[in-house]
Amino acid sequence: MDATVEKFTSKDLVTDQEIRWCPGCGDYSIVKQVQTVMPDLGIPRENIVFVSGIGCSSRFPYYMETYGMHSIHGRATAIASGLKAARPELSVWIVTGDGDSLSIGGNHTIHLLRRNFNVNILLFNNQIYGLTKGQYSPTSEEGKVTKSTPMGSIDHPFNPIALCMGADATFVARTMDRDPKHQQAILRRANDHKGASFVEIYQNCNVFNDGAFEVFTEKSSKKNETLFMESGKPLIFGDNNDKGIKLDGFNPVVVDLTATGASANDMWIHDEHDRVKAGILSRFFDNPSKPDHLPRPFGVFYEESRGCYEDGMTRQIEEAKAKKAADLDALLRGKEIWTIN
Amino acid sequence: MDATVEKFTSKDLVTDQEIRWCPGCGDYSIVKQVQTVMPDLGIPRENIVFVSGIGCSSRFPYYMETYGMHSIHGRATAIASGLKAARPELSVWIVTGDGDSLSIGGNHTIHLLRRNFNVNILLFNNQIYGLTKGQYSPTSEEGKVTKSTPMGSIDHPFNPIALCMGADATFVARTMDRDPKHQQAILRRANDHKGASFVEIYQNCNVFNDGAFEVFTEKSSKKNETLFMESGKPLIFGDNNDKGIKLDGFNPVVVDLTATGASANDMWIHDEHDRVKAGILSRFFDNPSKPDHLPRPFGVFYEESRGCYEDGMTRQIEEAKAKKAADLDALLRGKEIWTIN
Amino acid sequence: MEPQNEVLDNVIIKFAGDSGDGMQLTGTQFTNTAALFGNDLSTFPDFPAEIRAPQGTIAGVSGYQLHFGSVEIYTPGDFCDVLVAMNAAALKANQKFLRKSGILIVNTDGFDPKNLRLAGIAETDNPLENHSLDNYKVIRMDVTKMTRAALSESSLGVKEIDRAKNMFVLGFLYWMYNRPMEHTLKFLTDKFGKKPDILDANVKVLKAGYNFGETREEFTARFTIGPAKITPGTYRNIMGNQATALGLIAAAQKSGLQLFCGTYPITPASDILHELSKHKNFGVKTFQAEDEIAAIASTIGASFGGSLGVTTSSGPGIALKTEAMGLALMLELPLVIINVQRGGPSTGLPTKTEQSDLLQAVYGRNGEAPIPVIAAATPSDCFNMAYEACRIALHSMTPVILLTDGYIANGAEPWMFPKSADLKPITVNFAKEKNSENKFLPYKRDEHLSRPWAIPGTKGLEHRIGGIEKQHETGNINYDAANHEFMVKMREAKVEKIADFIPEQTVEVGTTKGKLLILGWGSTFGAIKSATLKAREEGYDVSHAQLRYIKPFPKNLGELLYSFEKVIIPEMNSGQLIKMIRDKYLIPAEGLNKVQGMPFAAEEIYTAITKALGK
Amino acid sequence: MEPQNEVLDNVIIKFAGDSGDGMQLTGTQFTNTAALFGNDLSTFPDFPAEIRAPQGTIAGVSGYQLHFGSVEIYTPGDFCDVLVAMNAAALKANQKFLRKSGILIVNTDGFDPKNLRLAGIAETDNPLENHSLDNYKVIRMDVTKMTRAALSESSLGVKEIDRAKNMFVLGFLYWMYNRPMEHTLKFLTDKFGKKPDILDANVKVLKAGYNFGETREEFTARFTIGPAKITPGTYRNIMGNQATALGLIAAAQKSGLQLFCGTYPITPASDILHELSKHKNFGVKTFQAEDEIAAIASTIGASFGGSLGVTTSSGPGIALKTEAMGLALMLELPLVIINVQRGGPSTGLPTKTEQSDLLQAVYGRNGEAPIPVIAAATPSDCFNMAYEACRIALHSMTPVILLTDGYIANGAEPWMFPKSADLKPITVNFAKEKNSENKFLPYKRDEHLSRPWAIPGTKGLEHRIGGIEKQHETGNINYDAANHEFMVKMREAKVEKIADFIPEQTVEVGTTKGKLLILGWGSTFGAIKSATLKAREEGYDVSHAQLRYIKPFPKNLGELLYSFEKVIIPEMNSGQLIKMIRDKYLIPAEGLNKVQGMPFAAEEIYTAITKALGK
Ligand SMILES: Cc1ncc(C[n+]2csc(CCOP(=O)(O)OP(=O)(O)O)c2C)c(N)n1
Ligand SMILES: Cc1ncc(C[n+]2csc(CCOP(=O)(O)OP(=O)(O)O)c2C)c(N)n1
Ligand code: SF4
Ligand code: SF4
Ligand SMILES: [Mg+2]
Ligand SMILES: [Mg+2]
Repeated sequence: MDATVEKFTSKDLVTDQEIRWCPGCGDYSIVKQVQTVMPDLGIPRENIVFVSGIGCSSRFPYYMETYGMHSIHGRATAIASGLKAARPELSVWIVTGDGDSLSIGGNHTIHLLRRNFNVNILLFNNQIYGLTKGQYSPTSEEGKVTKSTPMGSIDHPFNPIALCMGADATFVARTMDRDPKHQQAILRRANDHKGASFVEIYQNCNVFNDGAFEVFTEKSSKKNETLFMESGKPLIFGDNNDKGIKLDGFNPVVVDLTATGASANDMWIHDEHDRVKAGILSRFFDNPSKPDHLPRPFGVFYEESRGCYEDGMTRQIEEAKAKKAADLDALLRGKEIWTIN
Repeated sequence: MDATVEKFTSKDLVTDQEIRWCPGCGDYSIVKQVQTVMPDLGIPRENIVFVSGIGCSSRFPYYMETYGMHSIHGRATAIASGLKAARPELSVWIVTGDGDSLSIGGNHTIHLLRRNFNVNILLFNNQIYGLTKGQYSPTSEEGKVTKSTPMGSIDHPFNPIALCMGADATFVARTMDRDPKHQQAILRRANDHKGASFVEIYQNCNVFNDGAFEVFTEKSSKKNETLFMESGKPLIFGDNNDKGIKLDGFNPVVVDLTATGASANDMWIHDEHDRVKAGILSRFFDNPSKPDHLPRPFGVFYEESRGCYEDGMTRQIEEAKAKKAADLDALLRGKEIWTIN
Repeated sequence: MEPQNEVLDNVIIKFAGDSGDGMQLTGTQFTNTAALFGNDLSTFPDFPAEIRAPQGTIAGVSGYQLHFGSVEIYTPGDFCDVLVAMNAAALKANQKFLRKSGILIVNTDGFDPKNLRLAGIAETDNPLENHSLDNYKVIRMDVTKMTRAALSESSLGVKEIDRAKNMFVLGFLYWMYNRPMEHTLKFLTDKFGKKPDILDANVKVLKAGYNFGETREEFTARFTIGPAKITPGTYRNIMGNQATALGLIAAAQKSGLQLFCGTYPITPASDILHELSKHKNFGVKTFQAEDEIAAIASTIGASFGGSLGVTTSSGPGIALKTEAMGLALMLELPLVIINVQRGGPSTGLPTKTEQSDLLQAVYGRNGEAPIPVIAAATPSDCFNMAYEACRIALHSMTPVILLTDGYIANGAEPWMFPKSADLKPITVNFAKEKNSENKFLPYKRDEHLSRPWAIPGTKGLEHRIGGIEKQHETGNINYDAANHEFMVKMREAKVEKIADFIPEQTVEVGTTKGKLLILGWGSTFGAIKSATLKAREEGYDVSHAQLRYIKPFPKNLGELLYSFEKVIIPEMNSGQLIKMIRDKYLIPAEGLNKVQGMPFAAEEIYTAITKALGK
Repeated sequence: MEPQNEVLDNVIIKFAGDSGDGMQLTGTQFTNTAALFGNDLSTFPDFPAEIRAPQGTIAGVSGYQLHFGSVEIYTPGDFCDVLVAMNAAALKANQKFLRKSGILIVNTDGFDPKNLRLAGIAETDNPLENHSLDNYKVIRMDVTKMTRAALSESSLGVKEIDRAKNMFVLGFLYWMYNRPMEHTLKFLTDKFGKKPDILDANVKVLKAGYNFGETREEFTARFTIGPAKITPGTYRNIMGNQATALGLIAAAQKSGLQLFCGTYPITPASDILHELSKHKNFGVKTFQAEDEIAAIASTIGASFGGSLGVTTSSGPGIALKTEAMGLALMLELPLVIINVQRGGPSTGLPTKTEQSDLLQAVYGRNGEAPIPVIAAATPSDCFNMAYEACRIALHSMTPVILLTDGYIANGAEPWMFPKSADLKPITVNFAKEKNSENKFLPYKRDEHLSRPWAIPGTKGLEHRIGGIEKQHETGNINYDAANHEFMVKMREAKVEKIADFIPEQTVEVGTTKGKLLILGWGSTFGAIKSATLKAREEGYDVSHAQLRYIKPFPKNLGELLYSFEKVIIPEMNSGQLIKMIRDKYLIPAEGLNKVQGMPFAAEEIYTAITKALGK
């Protein structure tokens, strides 16, 4: 942390704009955690920019006393790409919804990931279109009854983590609105990662899709339904940390540690740098109502270090400058001239 | 094959339009193979529709004496989705380029795949923008020098197979312009698959990106650089089929069968239905100039059976019809009426 | 003392409360009851921009305005006679719409310190106490208290009990306007039949509200509004977006085509999708695409396949569709594009109304890209114009743009719905055979300059179409200079020819020549009609014509315009139709413009008339 | 016999051959040689639509037209004096452009049975034999044979030898027009220095061509065209797209900003990207985005970050950008949007020119969305107008649309390039400090109604902007009716105010009042100027004004228009500027329209003038 950076507090990040989300909306927790984490990151406040698209979630920038843009539907990722390319020294955060980033904005999202701009994407996944009052989204589960699908949706939903892995993302993580500590930890990790960080945040829309993530967030079920991945640690979950995950070939299986007497250390040890295993974890995606389903993983699925687009751009410009001075008159003159008297 | 379907020959598929590709272009072979395979599929010619976007490849429909649409850049997948939804009985083929389907049209492609319309996507991947005369594409290798990247591109390219796997495609395959037999086999498989079939075809653009796939297509290197996957068979390649692939944990390694005396049957047996293994195979993607690189796989990476979007749509309509007659007057009248005398 | 019973011609009531207060439901119930009674009426809901802005704040205020009467009603009205304010914010936001001496019904409970603070009112400035309401007839009631009292024996929790508050107000208004409660009782039974506690609570509170009026002597006036002398017939109530959806389904049924709607949600157009998706029994296919481009692209695919293709959106979404609209126009496939206009530019004012996408509709594409443009004038007219859009599209093998806007899309009015048998016929003849010596020419035109529609699956008519310039008749790619100019002119001529089978322009109010013509288009209809009727009654020589067909203009429009000394064009934009009129007819038409996200008040137009004609 | 040496004012040569024949190179070489000699000139390449259509076919013909002279030259010319036809298809496609009695140079080898067949000519109809060319002066040469003969000792293969064919023709023309070969010899050395075989072959064939003229007695005429009496100064040759790129770089340098160009390839705009990407030494950042939406979106991001943001495209791509253009306008960020127009609608005629996106530029957005629109008139004017676009964008914090088209984008002309010091200054003052008692108001305006540009990284000026309607000064989201109208008017007023600092409209040819004004815009410049000059010389009372600033119009435009009895507006579309003029000034301007994917011939405009003014 740069000692010369002027300190600021979470309160300094609160704007004079009244928050306009529905009471009880999961978005409140996220703005809170972001405001909590931000002052510790050592980034000058004036270098922080939040860019969003359109959606409930995309109102976010108005609540952050930093630079911000509330843009148009689906384009936050593309706008942020240009901003980062132009100004690599800025800390760029993208706030987007499941519709914004995976429906209309899906293409920009995957292209940003492959290019690996050093920005952070916070995808507020509420599995619904909130702002337009409740149509299903590309992450809504099949069969979902909404305003636009009175007989249930027939779309197979995206698995956002798997999609991002397929797009060669270099940092892929999942957290949830209801777990402030975990959220904060993941936000820090996303910031620390040099490259595009994709963070899916399960967010409850209590008006149009209440309880979508209840089994993962409610005390009564959380421990049995979630798997908190930590690098170098075994994949353990359950009420008393009494269950573990093991691989049987390529098949993950749940091991009852108490019943089998197996040790936690015999379980699958999480390795954030293993793409294949991250792929398998990304497929822990069954509907929790399915019997024998696997727990839903939270934490960092995958991290990889790869050159960032904006650095490549800067490097080429420096090389070009080193080779040839920027002489405007020479440019205007060109190679061949003639004079008329 | 339905005996009542009127037979037609490859020649019947040739239109009166002169082909306008550059002499030597890989596209010629593809149109040829498609025309060769088509008559055997048992589809009435009038039920076949080719939809394309814009690009050299997208001129394809003009050369097929079937129904066809040469649409706009990037939208063939979306147009085909609507056509298939409206007319499930048609055999819909999408012809697209790497720019058309993965740059501007990337989003429609992944959404089509997740929705799993029963259509066939033929992606002519020449790793370049042909029609606009040679800019790099999202599949061009990093560092590529083109008209728009005189100092080399700085984009990390998509791995199309991996991207499609991430988008939950149900059929993913790769073939090449220079191997007519293999191309024909894969085209048949794509047609047979009920669901969205994604076929990447390596296609040489001899004007703007000549030789991009030379190592895979030229006799001298082909055998050592390519891996032809066949379901239930071991992964074997090399000049004399003398090399095999084995998994060391999750790591694929090349085994010299002659040197080690290992049997082909000890090698990795290809299973098209194993998503994890398909994921690993999709990552056989190193630059062939890299030492110790793996061979590039061709054939079917993955196939899965999953309900098709159009079928869900039809089902709901039938259910709705069964429940309630389509009485237009009742609809216009609505629930509550009153009469003014 | 029996309260005095006043007979009125018409009344405007505005229900205003927090978005959680159920004002939309209250308004709709009152509306339906009035409609069933035979009143003419017009309504306009006024949603907050946020889903649920913080309770109690100005941003969270939800309103519903109803204008009903025993006379013909054309607009939801400029100023209301009765304002129901459930809390301080609702009063603050709406007081300016209450006419002098109007009746103000306030829920006193909504003016406690907390509510005042949320509404940004100093406690010392409580309007209930500072005499600022002295010009109104104020009726105070502590709705919360009375609702809870009515349900003192209910097993429901406080939260649920409080949710019935709106029924109290509704009951009271039923009493005040001498209305039966049957309709609402039936509605409640249908809605809460499976939750007897809640049903019971709502019914109790509704009756409590009614009885509150009945028993309290302080209320000295009740009002009667007789049934309207509107055209005899059978009516229903209809909202604009719903009418649009029905128009589309009707056109599909009449033409025997499958209706396909590829769309992407956007305010205020989403309700068309919602409505259509309820009618799968008509074979309607709705496809919620990944974006607006895919929405129109999928629809083009469906049209190519022989469906009646429709795509719906609003301004920003329409912008995204413009490239594909050009394709549809080149393909010469039937396609209906519906723009439910909202406040712009960019995201603009998503929940507010505006007419500012007209020039985008007419000119907003690359190249010479003529597409017919039509517009609906009222909520029920959305049915007619949606039907017309389909008819034109199918008749001339062309995309057609239908413009409506947030005002009529969300507004409602009684509708003398047609019988299906009375709808104009739409005949579609798919090409079945080759149309030239053993060849099929996909761009060979008929007398309307329309090309044949040969759909995949038709043996022997295999052909290819695309977005590149094509040769006359064969449709083959063609770069020839003369052919291009020929085809550009042909496409324009085809659209102009539509003027041959659309109605000529009529005058809505007044005469076909005179001093002043008010020329409107789209949803300004009601305000202009009310204003011109009033002005004519007062002797002003003013007439009113409302354009529904904008590209091409009706054939006689020029003649009509030239028959007036002066033409004023009111628009909810900075002047768009006027540009087309001035360009085409070279007349010095004047604009009357309002760009406030709100419809015109009839009064504003009336003022412009009197100003223009002097006095 | 020494051939006769004729002195000419000007000559138009068209080189036409198969796309593999190197006609573009031949043309460019001749052009540069003429330019270095001091001729005025204008060129126009005419590419086939396909990358490489089948050899020998009409579709595969590639042409390059050059007009050069000792007089001022404004267009590439209507009809050519000399046509070089390398094969039958080239002749068939271009014969109509060769003037009566013109010189036709044919490569007889290109008229063999195969070539005739590919060109769709019956063998019995060989134009070299059927006397259809009797009206021309035909020069026959078997170029292939002579090229091979010249290289009989070369070690190169036949294929490579044949590739030098174009040098033979070039050499011959150098002889015919008394031109030195130095420039081309130097060019060849630079290009093939590393491949001595190929260099040697090209040089040999070039000289062989020259000598062919020199030694063969049958050629009885040589021509001399003296240097032009054009404005003294130092010139270079420049193509339109290149000039656009240089204009942008110059503006970035003069304003001290980083140039950021987010774009997506599309014909005929891609060359701007290609050119810009060569100049990374100027800190230019080019970003080839995934599509046009990302292209403009990334550019908006860069502008927000303080760069000079530019996005380039053509019709279909511009259509895709319209939604984001609305955002840029609401954000009030500087942004330059360049549309190199091509034939429309939809994919249209990608390689052909047209001016049919003007109304899209002016009106093609949702909502009231005013954006300044300017247009370049000639290849070198692209530099000026690109610079102007940047200047306006930065001055008024607004997106600006610059229209050019395929004709001037690919065309070239001599350019008296400016000194950087002579360019109009562009000063950018990023906001550094709060602008209101301890607050930063991002929408507080200066005297130009322009808002402050406070870029991320500036301490204390943190703020949020977006596409929803915003409150005056604070920029906070605001749904208030009066504020919306105020802001709509403010945005319009800001654009109108640009008329204060752009030049007034001048007359290019003629006087400021009179009988007839030809009002052009954009690339019709040369044809109109040539035609009006000619007509005036003949005594017609006609003047010419060329609009470069279209939104807003120059302040004095109305006055100028009213000073003429008649106004004719030539456009390469069906009439677009004319709609704006008639609407705004209510004058019965008449259109002269050509929609053939080709520029006007001066002759066509001249005819319109004489027709309008009688004789
Ligand atoms: C171009 C465009 N299309 C559609 C819309 C309407 N729209 C606004 S937000 C939204 C989706 C919101 O869903 P999501 O992105 O998941 O955000 P949430 O509201 O759930 O946070 C849509 C369809 C728009 N504003 N612009
Ligand atoms: C909206 C739009 N943007 C850009 C273009 C220009 N364009 C045409 S084809 C193409 C890319 C071609 O590349 P690819 O899809 O790989 O096809 P290929 O020509 O290589 O077969 C581009 C950028 C266009 N026609 N329309
Ligand atoms: S609609 Fe849902 S996502 Fe939007 S603010 Fe309300 S609770 Fe949150
Ligand atoms: S440019 Fe390349 S892809 Fe296009 S036709 Fe020519 S060789 Fe084929
Ligand atoms: Mg959402
Ligand atoms: Mg390609």
